[in-house]
Amino acid sequence: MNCPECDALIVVAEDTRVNEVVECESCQTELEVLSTQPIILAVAPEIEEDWGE
Amino acid sequence: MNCPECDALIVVAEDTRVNEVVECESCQTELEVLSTQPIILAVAPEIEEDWGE
Amino acid sequence: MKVSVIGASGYIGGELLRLLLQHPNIEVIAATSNQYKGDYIFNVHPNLRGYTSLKFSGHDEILSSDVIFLCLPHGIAMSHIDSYSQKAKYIIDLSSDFRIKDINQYYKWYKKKHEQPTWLPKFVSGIPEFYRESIEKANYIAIPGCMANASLMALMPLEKENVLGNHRIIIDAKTGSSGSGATPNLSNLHAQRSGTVRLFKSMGHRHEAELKQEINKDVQLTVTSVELVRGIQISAHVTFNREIQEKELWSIYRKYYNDEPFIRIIKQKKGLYRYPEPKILSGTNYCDIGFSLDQETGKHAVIISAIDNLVKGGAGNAVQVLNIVAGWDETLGLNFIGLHPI
Amino acid sequence: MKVSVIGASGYIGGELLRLLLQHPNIEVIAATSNQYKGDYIFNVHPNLRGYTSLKFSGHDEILSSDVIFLCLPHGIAMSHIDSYSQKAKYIIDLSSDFRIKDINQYYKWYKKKHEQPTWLPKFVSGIPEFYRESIEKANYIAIPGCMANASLMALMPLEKENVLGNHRIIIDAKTGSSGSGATPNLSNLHAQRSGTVRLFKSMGHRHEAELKQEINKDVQLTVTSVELVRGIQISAHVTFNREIQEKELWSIYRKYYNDEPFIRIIKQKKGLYRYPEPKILSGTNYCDIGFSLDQETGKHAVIISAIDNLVKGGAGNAVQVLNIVAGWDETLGLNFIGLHPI
Amino acid sequence: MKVSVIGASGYIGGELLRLLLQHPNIEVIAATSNQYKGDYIFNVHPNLRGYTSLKFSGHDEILSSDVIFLCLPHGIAMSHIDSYSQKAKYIIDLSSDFRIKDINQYYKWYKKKHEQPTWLPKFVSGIPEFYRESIEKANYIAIPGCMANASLMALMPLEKENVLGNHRIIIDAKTGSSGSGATPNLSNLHAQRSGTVRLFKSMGHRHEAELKQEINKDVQLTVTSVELVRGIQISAHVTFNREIQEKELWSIYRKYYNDEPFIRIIKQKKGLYRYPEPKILSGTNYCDIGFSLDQETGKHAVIISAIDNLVKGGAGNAVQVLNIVAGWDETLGLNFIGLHPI
Amino acid sequence: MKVSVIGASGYIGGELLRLLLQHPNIEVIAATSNQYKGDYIFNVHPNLRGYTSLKFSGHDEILSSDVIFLCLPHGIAMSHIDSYSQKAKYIIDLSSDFRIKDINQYYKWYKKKHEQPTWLPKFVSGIPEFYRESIEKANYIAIPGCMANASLMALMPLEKENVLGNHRIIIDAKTGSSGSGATPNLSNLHAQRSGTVRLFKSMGHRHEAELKQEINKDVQLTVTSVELVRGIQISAHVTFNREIQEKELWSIYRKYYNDEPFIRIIKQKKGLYRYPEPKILSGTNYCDIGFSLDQETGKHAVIISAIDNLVKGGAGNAVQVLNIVAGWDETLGLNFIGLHPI
Ligand SMILES: NC(=O)c1ccc[n+]([C@@H]2O[C@H](COP(=O)([O-])OP(=O)(O)OC[C@H]3O[C@@H](n4cnc5c(N)ncnc54)[C@H](OP(=O)(O)O)[C@@H]3O)[C@@H](O)[C@H]2O)c1
Ligand SMILES: NC(=O)c1ccc[n+]([C@@H]2O[C@H](COP(=O)([O-])OP(=O)(O)OC[C@H]3O[C@@H](n4cnc5c(N)ncnc54)[C@H](OP(=O)(O)O)[C@@H]3O)[C@@H](O)[C@H]2O)c1
Ligand SMILES: NC(=O)c1ccc[n+]([C@@H]2O[C@H](COP(=O)([O-])OP(=O)(O)OC[C@H]3O[C@@H](n4cnc5c(N)ncnc54)[C@H](OP(=O)(O)O)[C@@H]3O)[C@@H](O)[C@H]2O)c1
Ligand SMILES: NC(=O)c1ccc[n+]([C@@H]2O[C@H](COP(=O)([O-])OP(=O)(O)OC[C@H]3O[C@@H](n4cnc5c(N)ncnc54)[C@H](OP(=O)(O)O)[C@@H]3O)[C@@H](O)[C@H]2O)c1
Ligand SMILES: [Zn+2]
Ligand SMILES: [Zn+2]
Repeated sequence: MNCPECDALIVVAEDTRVNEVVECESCQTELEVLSTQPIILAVAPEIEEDWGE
Repeated sequence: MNCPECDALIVVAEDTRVNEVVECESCQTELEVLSTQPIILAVAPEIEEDWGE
Repeated sequence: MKVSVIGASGYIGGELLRLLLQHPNIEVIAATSNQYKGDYIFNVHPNLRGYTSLKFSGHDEILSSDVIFLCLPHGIAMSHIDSYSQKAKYIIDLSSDFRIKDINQYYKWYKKKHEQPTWLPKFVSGIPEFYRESIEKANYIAIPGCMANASLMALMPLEKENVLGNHRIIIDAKTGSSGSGATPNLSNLHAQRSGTVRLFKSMGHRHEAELKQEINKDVQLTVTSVELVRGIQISAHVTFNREIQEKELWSIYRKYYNDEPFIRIIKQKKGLYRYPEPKILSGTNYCDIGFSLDQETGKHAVIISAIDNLVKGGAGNAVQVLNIVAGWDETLGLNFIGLHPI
Repeated sequence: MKVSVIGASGYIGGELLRLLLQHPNIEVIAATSNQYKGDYIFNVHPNLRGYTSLKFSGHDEILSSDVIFLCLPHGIAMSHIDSYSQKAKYIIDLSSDFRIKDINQYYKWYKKKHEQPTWLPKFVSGIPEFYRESIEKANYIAIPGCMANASLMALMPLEKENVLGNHRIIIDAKTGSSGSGATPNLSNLHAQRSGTVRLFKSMGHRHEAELKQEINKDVQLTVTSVELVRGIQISAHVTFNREIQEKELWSIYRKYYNDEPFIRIIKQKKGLYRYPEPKILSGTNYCDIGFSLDQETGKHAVIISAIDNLVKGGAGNAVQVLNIVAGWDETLGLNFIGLHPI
Repeated sequence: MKVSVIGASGYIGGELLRLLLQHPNIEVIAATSNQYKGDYIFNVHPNLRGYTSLKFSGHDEILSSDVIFLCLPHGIAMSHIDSYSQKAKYIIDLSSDFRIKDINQYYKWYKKKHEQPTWLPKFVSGIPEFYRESIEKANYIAIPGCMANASLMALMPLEKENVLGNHRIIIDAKTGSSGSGATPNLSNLHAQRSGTVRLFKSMGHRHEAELKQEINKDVQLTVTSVELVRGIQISAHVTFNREIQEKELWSIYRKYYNDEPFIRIIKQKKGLYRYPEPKILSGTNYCDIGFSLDQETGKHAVIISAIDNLVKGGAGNAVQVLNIVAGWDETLGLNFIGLHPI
Repeated sequence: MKVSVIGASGYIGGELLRLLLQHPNIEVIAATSNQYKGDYIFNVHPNLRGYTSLKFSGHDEILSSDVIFLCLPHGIAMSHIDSYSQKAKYIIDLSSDFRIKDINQYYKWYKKKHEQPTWLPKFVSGIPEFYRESIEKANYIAIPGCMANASLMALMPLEKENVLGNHRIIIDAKTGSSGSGATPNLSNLHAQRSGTVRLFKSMGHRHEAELKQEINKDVQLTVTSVELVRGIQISAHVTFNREIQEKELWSIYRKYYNDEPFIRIIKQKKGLYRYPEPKILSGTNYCDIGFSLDQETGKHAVIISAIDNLVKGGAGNAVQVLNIVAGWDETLGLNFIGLHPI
């Protein structure tokens, strides 16, 4: 399973359920589990925060 | 009289003599007085210094 | 003249108070803060001890004044602009509410609909070096953003002289911590912010919008936080549409800035301070500008500019603008030399 | 008045130039340096760009002046004092050459015989707060050392009121890097000096000699370098010869300092800046003083004072002294408010 | 050994993670934070990227562990101590909850009744240099406060050798900003905290209580914030009950510290770093100690000590303590040399 | 292995000693300095107290060693290379003497004829990430310049994948003060260097030559000094020869760096440290790399990289190279995690 944002390998736990949100360790994108068999992940909608300014 | 390097106005003292070196206030280029009547200035040869490193 | 400062507990408000309290023609009659309402101003701005016994009033207790300075976070001034305008003839806004003339651009950059589009054309851009004549006649002035101002001072002469090439202009800005205001948060916590070289905005900084309004080129503003409280330095990497000579650059900058009281061209062959540097500008209203041409190609240059973000980047520029509006000597109250070493 | 600054390329000389160039009654006619002879002053002091086109002259090219300021390393002014005195009516020495009245003490602390003992009594101590009347009539004035001055401002009122106990007074001083002057050496190399908390003199610092001349008690000065360019803060740990009340301390300090233009008593219950702190004093001539009494014993207190070592600790104090000598408003040219944040 | 860190998002918790993650005998099984629950540890402690993929769990999700480290603000650990003790055999508390043995003293200094007086005697003081034997047998250890620790290391040998006089011992401490933790507030806002020399506690700092528990003398702790992220340096001004010789001081400190792996006596006659200084200790578990005797009186001295507040002043000391408890080499995981220049 | 460090009193030499003294397979047998000949190493590098009792020997007292590390100013190693090569099988040069392969280029950038052109081809470029296989077999290795290395790590993957456009690549580098070495001069005097944002080389920095040797594009290196002792951060402004997607950038960088022990790709959506930043790398051998694509055009990006100039930018890289040469685990002696906060 690879991250749709950065292509990093993502290990999704076996008991993961649909609609759960997992986070990519490499880029911290939040990914929604669209289906579990097979596992399909989609980038969860995000609000851009103001950071550092 | 203008600086040959940066075009700043340069006031050359009346008693300036040929071969004297004057410095431009604006860019600090050292200027050699090639002639006094009329005043002709040329950029004096410079050794580039290593600065700030 | 009687003036009020709205949002006086913040860094821009405090700096404005410092300048106004020693300005010979000005009397500060009110300074607002909700957070510190009722406290002495010098409890928040300790440098002002001995200079004023005024206390903060609330943001809504606006007195009739000749001038109101707005030092609020963006998005707030616009909600109250009608009522401010009933209290004062002149309004000088240091926030970004009236800087962007095009409401679509405003929406794009601020992700929010502008609440007062009819007020936008009433505001004049507070850039004395390029809009002095409009400022003289204005009642409402929008002071530019600090990084926008530093960048514009570097680029406008080249833009006006039509020598800029079409390549993207890269502005690499370095900024101090006072630029993010007086509200504590994780990003400006000392232990985190200290010693950083933190690129926090690679492109798309809101001040880019202000640049694009004036410079008709592809401009990118990349902003990095460095260890500094006050100060901004930018290096603008430009290309030219033709080969250019150093002398020509000198004459372009001379043309626009020779008579400007607060612009110095810094391009020295001696000493340590050969290009503009912000630290010696702390507290001054200078924008120092320098440039370095690529002699091999004649087509690339780095333009460097430096300001104190709180002074020329905000409060000092606002005072300069008021001096123009009021018909006073433009440098009144702005003659601090700057410190060295510092 | 026409003034000359001898040793004008150093930090004290540069600071003096900054103050003198904007002083309304003063014209700087000469500034000396051998190292930079012939260079523009602003090549060395970049903050002065735009304020003067003067160039450095050599240390021996002394012009007739109304006032000569001496900003030389210690041990040099005394060799030339006779010739200086032929060139100027007033001499204000910022070095330590004429501070110690007793030549044996001078020898003890400077490990060198004083070359001009007859000149010593001609010099008045440049401490306006305690020697104003002598200064008014003086031609020759010796400005105190920066740490001595900060310490004396803290202790003199207690000494004069006879409340100090006999225990050793411990003065723990923290100092910035400009205090050691403009000559590069390993100890002030940025990578070494940066971020230090370096106790470099546990006792026996030469400024102790100046303290002992004024304070008839066992005084110890311990000096630690901290990360700072400008500024000194001292905490003086004192004991009293009787139980004392906070109110009494207030009244003692008020008695001596209420009318002093450059002393502020800082002891606040609100805000972050409750005791004196040097950073907000950068560029100002203030000496801020605060105190904290041990309420349990009534016998111990910490007295805190802070200055900018280059201003109240040197150049600013010298200008204040000149204002007194010349009969001008004592604050002339010294009205900079100080910056915050910084 | 399996360990859990409670309060792992703070500065002490983060430092502990750094040390534990590279400790050969330790596996970190849990790190708690409510604020960052579910986030990767390296999002908060960016230095740990690549060293762990663990995420923060909530403060109440305590797993069974061999050791629990408590890195909570004071007053919290005591409320949960019973439940922690059911989850782990060893508890090492880095807060102040179990440091003060006397509940009246606890009340005096913390203005709060101790909730678990019966737990107090179960805790051993985590000072390896003086309580190693008790630590070896302990299950519950209270790590001393950072300034207390630095001060105790300086004073304990003199106290134990009975050479201290009766005069008040003045400890003038200088501290960095990480000492106040990771929660943003006005006092640690970069623009305010930067460049300070801010005396924020003239006397009565809570670490004084810990000192008084060990040193049977009148001790005063005066604390000043300086520009530094990590590090504490103290100068302790002591008097002796008899004339003493430098040689004797050397032998006293040697007696207690010669075999201590993390104490170095620093009193050099060469180089820039003659006395202890915190910057070169960043990241190390050293407490460097030096002294300077007043040779004229033989009765006064300045004792200087320096530590990294997060390491020897907290997390490193805690790891050293664990090494002792576990019977491992005391220096395991603590062998970082320290950086220079820095 | 027995190693000697030539030029061991400088910053690179000192850092190398720090790393070598804790390296399990290495014994340092000599460290040279003429200035400090006969002094203990720890008098100059105070962090090494307790780790070695070695004294500096003179630069000409070279012992037979397995490896000689050269940490001399440029232009010196080449004069002695023959004699060094008789003393050691492996020579690792940290100066620039053998970096530039083309003697004409050497002349152009160093304004000096190369004295040992026949030695140039014997030296392998010490960039493990791109020349690991050559290094494995090499006896003589030239470590790249610190800014060159940081820039190459950012650019090489793009160069190798042929995605770079033809526009000038602008590298805006920010650097700390340790990069200019341990010799005091006006430019690194604390009071002058402190708080600077000083553009000191707009283009034509010598490290540019090293870049141009590897990157077949128009590259410009602009260098600005910022307030920092250790550390370099660069932002490289690149264009692409076609539209590119963020995912592709991820995969390009992954391709080259996924197995590299000292490269981390930092591009985070959470926390404060989203892009590479040097302060948390102090003392570590990491080169952190991040990138930000202009999503609107797909043709512009900023590539950010950060290193500790003394470690990955010099001494650490040299140790990594030695580990490769010796066939040891490449990370031996280089496993320091880095500090936070700092
Ligand atoms: N800092 C700079 O370098 C700089 C330079 C140029 C322009 N500016 C602009 O100047 C403005 C102020 O910036 P700053 O850095 O001074 O910010 P700041 O330090 O955060 O101060 C903000 C001020 O606005 C007031 N305020 C905050 N929230 C408010 C609200 N919801 N309603 C009414 N008043 C509110 C605060 O008063 P309370 O005490 O009641 O919170 C405070 O006085 C901003 O628009 C900024 O973009 C800043
Ligand atoms: N720094 C402070 O905070 C402070 C405060 C109060 C008083 N002071 C006192 O002020 C004096 C100057 O201190 P500073 O910090 O300004 O020192 P500095 O930066 O080192 O400057 C020394 C000045 O003296 C000149 N000078 C040096 N050696 C000389 C020599 N052998 N003969 C003649 N002139 C020489 C130098 O001129 P060249 O260019 O020719 O070298 C330079 O202008 C000292 O006596 C110091 O104790 C300093
Ligand atoms: N900093 C030092 O130099 C130092 C040295 C020695 C000892 N200490 C001691 O170590 C302890 C931690 O100090 P610090 O500097 O690391 O503080 P800090 O940075 O503020 O961290 C506090 C930690 O405690 C947690 N926490 C905060 N409030 C809590 C609450 N109400 N209930 C449960 N957990 C809470 C926080 O987690 P959340 O993410 O959930 O907020 C955070 O992990 C203190 O007792 C301090 O005295 C500090
Ligand atoms: N600083 C960095 O970030 C960095 C990074 C990568 C590479 N480098 C390279 O590493 C080399 C050393 O840099 P550095 O920063 O460590 O410089 P440094 O601090 O100035 O040290 C220079 C060293 O070379 C010795 N040395 C000086 N002049 C010499 C001479 N004429 N003959 C023989 N030895 C002499 C010095 O010994 P004495 O005690 O006898 O003077 C000292 O040990 C340079 O080539 C530099 O480009 C530096
Ligand atoms: Zn991802
Ligand atoms: Zn010129």
